[in-house]
Amino acid sequence: MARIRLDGVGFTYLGADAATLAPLSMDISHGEAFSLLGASGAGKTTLLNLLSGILQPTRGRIYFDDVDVTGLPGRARHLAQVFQFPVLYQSMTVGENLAFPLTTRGLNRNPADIALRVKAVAEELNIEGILNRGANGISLFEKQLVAIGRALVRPDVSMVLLDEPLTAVEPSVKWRLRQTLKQAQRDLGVTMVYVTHDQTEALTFAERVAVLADGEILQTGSPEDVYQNPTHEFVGHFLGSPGMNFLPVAELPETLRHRLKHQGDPERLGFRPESAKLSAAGAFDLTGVVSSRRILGTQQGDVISMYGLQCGDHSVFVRSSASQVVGDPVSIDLRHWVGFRNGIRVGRHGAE
Amino acid sequence: MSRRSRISRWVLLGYCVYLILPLYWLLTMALRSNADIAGTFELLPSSPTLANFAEILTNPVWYQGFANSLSYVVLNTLISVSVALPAAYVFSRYRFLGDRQLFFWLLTNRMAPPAVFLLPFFQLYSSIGLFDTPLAVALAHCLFTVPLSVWILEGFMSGVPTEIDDMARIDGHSFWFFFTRIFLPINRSAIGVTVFFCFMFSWVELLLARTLTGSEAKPIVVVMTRTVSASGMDWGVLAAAGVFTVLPGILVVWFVRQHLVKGFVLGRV
Amino acid sequence: MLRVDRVCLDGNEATAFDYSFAPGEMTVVLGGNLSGKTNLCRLLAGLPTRACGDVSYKEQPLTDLPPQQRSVAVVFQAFVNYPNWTVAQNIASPLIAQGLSREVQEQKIRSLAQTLGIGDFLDRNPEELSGGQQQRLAIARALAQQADVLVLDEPLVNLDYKLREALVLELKALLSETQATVIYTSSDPRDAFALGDQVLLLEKNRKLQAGTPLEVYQQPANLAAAHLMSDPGVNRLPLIKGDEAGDCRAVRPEHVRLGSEAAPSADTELDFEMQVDSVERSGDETFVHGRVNATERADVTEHWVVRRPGMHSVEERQVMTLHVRRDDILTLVVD
Amino acid sequence: MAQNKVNDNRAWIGVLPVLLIVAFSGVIPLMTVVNYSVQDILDFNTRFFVGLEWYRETLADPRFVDAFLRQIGFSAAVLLVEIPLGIVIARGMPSDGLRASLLLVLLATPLLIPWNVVGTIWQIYARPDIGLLGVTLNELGIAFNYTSEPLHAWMTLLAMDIWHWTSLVALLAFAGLTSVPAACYQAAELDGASKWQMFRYVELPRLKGVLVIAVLLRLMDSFMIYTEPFVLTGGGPGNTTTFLSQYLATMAVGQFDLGPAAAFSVIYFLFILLFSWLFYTSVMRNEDES
Repeated sequence: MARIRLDGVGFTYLGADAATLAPLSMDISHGEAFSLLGASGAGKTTLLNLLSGILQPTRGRIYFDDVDVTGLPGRARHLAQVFQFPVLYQSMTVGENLAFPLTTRGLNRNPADIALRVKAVAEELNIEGILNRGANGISLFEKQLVAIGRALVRPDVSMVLLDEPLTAVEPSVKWRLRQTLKQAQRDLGVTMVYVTHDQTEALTFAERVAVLADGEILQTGSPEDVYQNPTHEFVGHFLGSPGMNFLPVAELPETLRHRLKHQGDPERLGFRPESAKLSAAGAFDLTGVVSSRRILGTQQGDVISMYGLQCGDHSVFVRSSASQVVGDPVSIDLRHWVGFRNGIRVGRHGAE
Repeated sequence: MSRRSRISRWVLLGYCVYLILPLYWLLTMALRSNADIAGTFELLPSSPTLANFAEILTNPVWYQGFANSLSYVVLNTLISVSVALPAAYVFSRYRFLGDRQLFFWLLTNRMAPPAVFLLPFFQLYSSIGLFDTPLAVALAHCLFTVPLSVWILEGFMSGVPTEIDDMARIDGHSFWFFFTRIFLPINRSAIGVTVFFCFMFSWVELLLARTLTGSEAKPIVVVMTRTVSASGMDWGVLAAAGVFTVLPGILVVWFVRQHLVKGFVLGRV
Repeated sequence: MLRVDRVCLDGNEATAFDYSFAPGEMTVVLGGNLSGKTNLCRLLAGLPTRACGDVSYKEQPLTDLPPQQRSVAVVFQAFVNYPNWTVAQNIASPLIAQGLSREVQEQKIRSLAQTLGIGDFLDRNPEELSGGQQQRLAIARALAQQADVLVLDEPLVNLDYKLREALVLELKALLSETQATVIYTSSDPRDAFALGDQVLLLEKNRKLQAGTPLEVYQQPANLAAAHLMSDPGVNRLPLIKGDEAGDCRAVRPEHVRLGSEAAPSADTELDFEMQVDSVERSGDETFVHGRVNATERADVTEHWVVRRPGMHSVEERQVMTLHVRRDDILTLVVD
Repeated sequence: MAQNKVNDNRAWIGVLPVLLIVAFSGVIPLMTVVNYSVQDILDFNTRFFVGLEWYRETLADPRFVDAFLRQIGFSAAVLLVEIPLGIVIARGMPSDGLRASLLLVLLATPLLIPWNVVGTIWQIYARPDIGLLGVTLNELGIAFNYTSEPLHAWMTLLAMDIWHWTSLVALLAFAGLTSVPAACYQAAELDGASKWQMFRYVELPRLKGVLVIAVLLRLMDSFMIYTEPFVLTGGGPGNTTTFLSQYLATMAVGQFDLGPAAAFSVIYFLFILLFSWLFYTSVMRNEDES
């Protein structure tokens, strides 16, 4: 399993004026579960193709365990990839599909080794029951498991790239495939890069998440860090449903503004719907008026709602078990917030 | 796309040369007078003349032949496509009693050897007084081009989601408005490919065209075979006529080239 | 008032049901795959479908009318637009069918395109637009028809995660202004809460239950109805003395509290032991998957999912205590 | 054809025009042929029912059997060369750009040349006295003359058919290859598959459907070939290159004995029916599979 290092790697399509991928440096350590999160069009696929060798970077170098692989084609980088839709050799059985990567590259392994290896991977992904079924006659869920198996069967695989692998799987069983994949990654200690636009998949799978937007990596950090302490307003907005609220400091009440002066003197304040406490008008200095109410369900017997509030001419969302009606004046106490100045984090307060 | 291995690239190049040589030779023959051809063997025509081409364009036997050929090809294509459109729409949208059997029966007609129909066509068309007219040849060719058109159009049409038909109904459009203003324009590339395949069959066919025409509607293909059997073959003129018959094909192919490949697969020819 | 009588969504009498859609309000039809949602939409619109039954609007029967003569507009799950027409022509399509004058059409197209944020794409054709914009176009066309009934068949399911969230809010504002009776089908209970004045639960072409989102959430008629209103579905509890055989007891994933959370177990709560299998985190919520063994028989284990707001770091492969409030436990009929 | 389609027998209205045209130009003539094949027709109003006599006679006719065997030999040779050659050519074809369009036009051109003109082109090209091929071969010391040597006639016929129809196979195979998703190539590449394995396991399974169509099309079209041999060799030298269609044409139009010609036509048609049934079931099965 390799350590992946990107040194100022950038890419611009021929004739395109803006860079598809701005030069970036990134480190994925040996055997790490890493995920790449970004909306469609953020440049995820370009970065994926640079790692897999389909595209050559227009700037910067790529190192696998300190070996410069920038010029090498995919096949020479000993990596494997799992695609959005299961890619199998239709004319082979499941077992043959799993064994195939071991029979190529002139590695004349003896059949016993191959069978052993295939059995081990099949057990890890609990698909040993369908080994001699035709690759065409199994469910979509099983097909993707076989594709993952094929990526893991080679002992010398440097890294496994996963390109939104759950797209074709029905929603109800997605969590089971995620669990199997995470288990296999931990047991086999394979370096894995999981590319997706879905935050649940990114935050669940990875020890470290890189958030990508407009061809730039805005932040790389642990799931808690990236969610609780976003370094960019975009990261705060992109993660969470609904995303982080933002209020300009200038419109906040004097008392709050004074305190913020020496907490990084932010220009805008970001806080999550669940990090604000809603109560009757006057209780706290930040005030607003209820503009919408959406019930989420009940918690400990009380009805939980997502309130839309109008603070000046800005709208924010606050999650609360209070029962208010549209038009009620309310006040908000911020238990946890992050301060931003032109989009970059300058301060934060309160630990969740 | 496919890994274009070296060998296949060389074979492709070789085949292109193999394709071009006879056509090149046809052209050189067309540029040389008959006496010149009989005289010396030349790789490159030393004294090329356009006499043969002029002969084709002036001699009524020749250009009348072309006119006749084009008339029945156009007639056939019009009939085939206009008849095949409703049928293909119905095959792609509805399941009805005997639809698969009908589709198979149509296919067998496409595959029927023309020679089998020489005899009956000859009698059929003379009995209804259509012998020696372009319509006779056009209708005879319909036996082969209509099934082909239905097959290709159905292939393309089943690629258009049925929700579009539903949407038009919900918007309040009549079937006719939907069919002419929405459905046909969406399938215009399919119609283009179908015209190519109809043209391809009707323009090249000789047997039926010869049997069903006398002197009046004699197509170019027949005119060419007639001169072959005459004494003292005039190779130059024949080659020039040959060049003229190749040109329409190239034109048609150029117009439908993007959709051609798609047509082959969907058309399943 | 839009009514359906003796409707059988898969064509067989056994599943027939009646339902009247609250006029001028939005009804969310909630059901999983193959529950008959799409067949219901096609029946209301008059499109060919296996479903049968009588449809009437303000006591006028629509059953035998073709779609052209019903004032019903539809937005399909796939983004269906006429590829050979421009965005403007697509929106104008129902107006053309209604024979409105050019000026009226122009004016309506512009205002609808503006409200749906596709104002500056009017002369493009649909394929050039993004998925979200193509669906906005389909919605604009449906609104242009100004029909009495507006049907949206899982319109956002093919969209990107963040886009779906934004469009649900937009749709809520947009659809609350129209007087039309709106029917919105979905398989996600969040849509029921976000959009539904009323909720109709469907499963295998049968009507399970109907009512306001909160009613159906708090008093599910049976196990299937309970499952539909939670994503992931409810956790089953082992039976205790005094329950009839047919009953079953269950608790919603969001009503189970993790032992690791501050408050100790109160006497109003029951405790359970869970063997944690895996933990899923989406940032604002954490899902803990595991196996809970029934107190009576040690060998019978139920697969449970615990859904907690916020980020919780839970170690996998550990045993964890869970607390459930007695009044959160649902006693359900299993039919 | 497999789609969420609606059951509605009123759909027959759409199919009626096709039915009329094809029935008029197909069924009626076919019925007359079958009718003639079971009668002995002296003149228009004196005819006797002779049952299957003409069939027995045709099947026993040595010239029919010879023509039939020649036809099988020709079709087999055509398939053996054109199918593999077509695939190799398809694998060499670029997928887009101007070069691809020009190549497409060049490859499609022979398919659009009237069949007799193909015969004429090869006649001019292969004649020992004025043909480029003929003269070159003779220069090389081979006494090449397709008008007198049966073997040379056969070789030229085969060369002509390859020239005329291989691009159909190539275009079909090319269409099949374009349906292979890029991800399949990438996956095989990363698995370290060799060139042969790449063809065998990635391309061939997807080509299967299209190749069945190519094989059956070439088989049927070569089985009913008439014009090109008629123009090039006229069935000669002697009748070494007289194929089924030509034999039938001479019988039907030339000697005007209707009965045997009709019987011959029906036998010929039954063969084609068999091949097209194979074609139809394979395409439908292939479609339901995908």
